[in-house]
Amino acid sequence: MQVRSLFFAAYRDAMGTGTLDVDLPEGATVGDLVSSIRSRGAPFNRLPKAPAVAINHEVMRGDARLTEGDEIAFLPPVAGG
Amino acid sequence: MQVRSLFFAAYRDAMGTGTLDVDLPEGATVGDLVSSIRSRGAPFNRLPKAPAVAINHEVMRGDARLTEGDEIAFLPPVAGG
Amino acid sequence: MNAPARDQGASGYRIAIVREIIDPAAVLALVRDPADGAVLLFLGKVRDHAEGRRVGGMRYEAYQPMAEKELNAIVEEAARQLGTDRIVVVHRVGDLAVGEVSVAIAVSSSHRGEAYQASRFIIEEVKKRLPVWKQEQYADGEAAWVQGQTLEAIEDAR
Amino acid sequence: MNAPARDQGASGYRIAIVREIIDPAAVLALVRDPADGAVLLFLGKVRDHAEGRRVGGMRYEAYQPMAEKELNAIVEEAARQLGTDRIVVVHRVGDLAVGEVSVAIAVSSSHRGEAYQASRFIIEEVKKRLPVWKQEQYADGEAAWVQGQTLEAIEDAR
Repeated sequence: MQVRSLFFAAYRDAMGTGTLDVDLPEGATVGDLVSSIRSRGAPFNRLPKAPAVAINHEVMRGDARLTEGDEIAFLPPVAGG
Repeated sequence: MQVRSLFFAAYRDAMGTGTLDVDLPEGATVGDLVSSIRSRGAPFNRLPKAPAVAINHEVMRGDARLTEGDEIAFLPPVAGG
Repeated sequence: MNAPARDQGASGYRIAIVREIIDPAAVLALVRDPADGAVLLFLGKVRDHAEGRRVGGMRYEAYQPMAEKELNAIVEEAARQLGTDRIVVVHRVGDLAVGEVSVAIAVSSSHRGEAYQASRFIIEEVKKRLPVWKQEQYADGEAAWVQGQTLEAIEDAR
Repeated sequence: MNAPARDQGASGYRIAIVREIIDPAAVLALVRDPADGAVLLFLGKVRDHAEGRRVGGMRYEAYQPMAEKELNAIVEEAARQLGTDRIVVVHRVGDLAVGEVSVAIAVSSSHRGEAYQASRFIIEEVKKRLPVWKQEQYADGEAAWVQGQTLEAIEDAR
């Protein structure tokens, strides 16, 4: 299956991109996605091992399972207002 | 000596006037002024016996002494804002 | 509305008792400071009802020189608490229609905590200490002075 | 600024994430109600300094669809607490100059107590929960993302 990763703010600056489509085996979790991204090497290994994530706009834990077409946003610490 | 009494809001409505100049003996207090006003009879006896007062824009007690030319404001309960 | 500029306290804040309509944007403009991160504007307005009765308007009356003096004292206290003098308070008198602003309090501050604190302090003190009275003008043509707080008791409590 | 009308919650409040300059008067106009006696407007602004460094501006970035969803949730919670839906929250994104408004929160209420409570609740939650980031643009040409709060921890705490 394919999912879409989004990187914001400091994460986007570190990754050099705001979007990354990733192929994963069925049943993969957020943690698996993070490992897959980090395994690409520099600069992707700069993604923290357990970043805050939202799946389809909902904050989720690292053990949440992904499904085809999910939008996974990696969210640096927020500072709105 | 002469002092000036000011009546506001409900007190002015009750007294039928906003201003009243009153002659008092030297050394008279706020309490004496109130008695003098009330002794004029209707409608002036509708002034409470111990109303809140300000002398020259400063809230004072009933035992405060008056001096020539003082402005004594009788202040109904306030409701600003 | 030029009135807020009329009485400027020693420490830079401004207060005014005005007869004209209060323009919130003009009040806000008076507290603008590039060092500040938070602005709070409180507006008291005339409501269309009071204790189940329809209200058509409100008549505000002030003992103006004393109200200005007391307003200055309140704002000075707030400025000391807040550590900023970027405060504007404008109170209106005369005949107000429903929805019109009776009091505007603008506070600008480096951080939001003090702005909320000072704004709340000022409106509570205004209601307790300002020699201002208001008369509800009911839709049926009657009118009544709003029951208020006795000034004397407040002073005794200090 | 027509944007605040864009996303109107089921219960009547309005939220928006906008790129255009926020006009406080326009935000205030959206919460007007003749039944209300108190209006509170909070404005967050870009300050000219941060930890001793001169700041020339601030770049705000949002994960827009999620920020709108979260803002709606915050305002719904505030409306339940307050018992009024007369709330407007507008958050700006993009490049802001010093003194420009980054967030405006207007609350209109029958009485002032709830207005202060709801306003404060909303700004605190906005800072904790909204997927928004800001980068300080220093006067010397450097820039740095402002250290924020981890979203995950907040969610765990619920």
